[in-house]
Amino acid sequence: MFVAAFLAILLSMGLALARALSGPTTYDRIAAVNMFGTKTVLLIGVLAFFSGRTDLLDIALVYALINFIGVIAALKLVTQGNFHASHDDRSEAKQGDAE
Amino acid sequence: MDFLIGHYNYWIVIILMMVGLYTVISRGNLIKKIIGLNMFQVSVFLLYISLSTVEGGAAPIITEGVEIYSNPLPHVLILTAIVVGVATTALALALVVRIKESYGTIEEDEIHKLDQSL
Amino acid sequence: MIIDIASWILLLAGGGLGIVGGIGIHRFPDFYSRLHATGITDTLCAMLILLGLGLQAGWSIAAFKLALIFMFLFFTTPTASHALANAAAHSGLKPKLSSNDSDKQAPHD
Amino acid sequence: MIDIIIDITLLTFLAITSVAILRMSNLFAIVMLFGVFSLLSAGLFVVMDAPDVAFTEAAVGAGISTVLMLATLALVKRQQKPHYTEETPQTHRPWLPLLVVIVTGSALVYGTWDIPAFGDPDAPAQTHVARYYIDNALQETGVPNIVTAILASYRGFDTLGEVAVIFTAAVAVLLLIGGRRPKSPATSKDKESKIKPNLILRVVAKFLIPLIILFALYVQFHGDFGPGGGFQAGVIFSAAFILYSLVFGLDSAEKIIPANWLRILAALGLLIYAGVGIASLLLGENYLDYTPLGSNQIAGQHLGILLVELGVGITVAAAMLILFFAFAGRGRD
Repeated sequence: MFVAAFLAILLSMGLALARALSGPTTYDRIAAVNMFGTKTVLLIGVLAFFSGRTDLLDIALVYALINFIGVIAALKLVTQGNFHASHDDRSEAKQGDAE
Repeated sequence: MDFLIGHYNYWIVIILMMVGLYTVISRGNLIKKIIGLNMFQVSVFLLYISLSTVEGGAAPIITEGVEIYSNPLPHVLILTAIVVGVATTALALALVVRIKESYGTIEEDEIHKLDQSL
Repeated sequence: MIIDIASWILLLAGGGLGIVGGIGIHRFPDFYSRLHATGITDTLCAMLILLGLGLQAGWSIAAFKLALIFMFLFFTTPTASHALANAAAHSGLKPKLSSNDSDKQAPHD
Repeated sequence: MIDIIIDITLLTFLAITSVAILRMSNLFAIVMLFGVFSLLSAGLFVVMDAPDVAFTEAAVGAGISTVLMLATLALVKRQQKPHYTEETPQTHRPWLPLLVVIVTGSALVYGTWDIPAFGDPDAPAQTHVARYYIDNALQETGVPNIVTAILASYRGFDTLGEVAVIFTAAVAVLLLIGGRRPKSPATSKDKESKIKPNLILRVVAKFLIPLIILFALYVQFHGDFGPGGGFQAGVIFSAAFILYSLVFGLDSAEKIIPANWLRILAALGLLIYAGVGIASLLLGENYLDYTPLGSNQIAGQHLGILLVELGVGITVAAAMLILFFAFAGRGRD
């Protein structure tokens, strides 16, 4: 039964990867990468129970956290154009992005 | 078939290594070069970990009733290498930032042109 | 035994939803509908699979960790989707409303 | 059988991703795909029974290095048109590099014919020093996680060197791009409150950050018994502050951890590590031999490993934060 879960997760990982590769907009890529990360978390979770080593859940936990940070960082770059958040830069970056 | 499965890891590692190398030597963008270096690095990590795997083995944390463990030594080497890798990558990225600030570009050929025009 | 069957059903349902979400993100025509496909199925898929695993774990430290992962995903996945949609809307990316709209509105790429 | 399938599928994804990275010219997409690349390789490390490595790669590859690369993109694209949208067309001739790569690759593939198959228990790599570690690590150090035992005790000297490298890299990055501190904190604070930050993001971040820090402490001190240790904990700890800085702005993050504290902490961790070595020297043993630190060998080793891991954790956390703040704060004036 784990096998079915593995295959399903791998399949959806593949589909998300395809979107991340082709995604016409930046946001598509970020969404696909986020989904890919969630699927990795699940894959590791299922793997932990499949192999009976529940230590591996720690790794899934780290993934769940770090993936979020990566997405937020990517969003911050796309929307604000910098990592130190000051208002002028934000509007300037937006104009730049709109080109 | 057994040979294929038994060596698939190494072949993919070689593909990754070569893609990384090709990125480094054929692309002019400095950030892309750094990413190529990183891919090369990850392929080496994968090679080490592939070598450390033992069939039917468990993660090298001693537990009751487990006899076969995978080889812990490559894990140690790669674990530290990953963190050192990110530190050195950061150094390379910092250099790119400085290059951008002094040359105004991060394309290798444009930097060469600017150097020659001095 | 019943718990086993229940956990299998949950795992299968989660896996099925994962595939549905994957097909959604692959096939839908524009960013917002794709986000709709992933944002919703992803959360439920993760919840079902983690619940299924939780039933296997019983009351143990593993179940606690699963609950933590569950909680993180439960908060972070919708937050990330929301932030993404928000950012996309603010940057001027328009949803594709009719079929003859092309993808040219994309501000990036 | 299923783990072989997962292994092969993930490896194939990895190869596809790498080729896509090579062919793509949008730098932002490349960095996002590189995040996927790290996720995939970390998944592979889990499949190949290396949880500690997967832990590190997960935290570092998908988190810190993606964030650092994005920060670099933000700096590099300034002034001109956004640089991450376009790359100038290729002017190099691709044939010579391609030839070099194909020849090297074929030579390497030829070499794999002599490598023992994946997972072969009789491979030379498994039969020499690894056996010793697996058989004796628990008796000699009292630490069930063999990776931690080797990292902090058997190969303590090596790890000291690695920590010194991380410290040095942080110092070098500071020298290169660390300058240009903010000049008027008051005005920047006003500006910051004007931005309408995403409310949901703020609330979720406020809720997550303490949990991340708690989890980092768990990873730090549970590293003897399960996957984890100083390197991983340090990275996770810094990730918490990076999240804070991303959501609430760099200035508020620097108010919590001032930059000069970070510098002191980075040095302190390395000093703790080296100090443990000197303590064991003074107690009449070799450098970094922890046995005399406790009443018996196990206790001494345990204390030594704990202290050394603590030093590693402090230095790594501080160094990663120094790196992030240097990149994020660059160009702010």
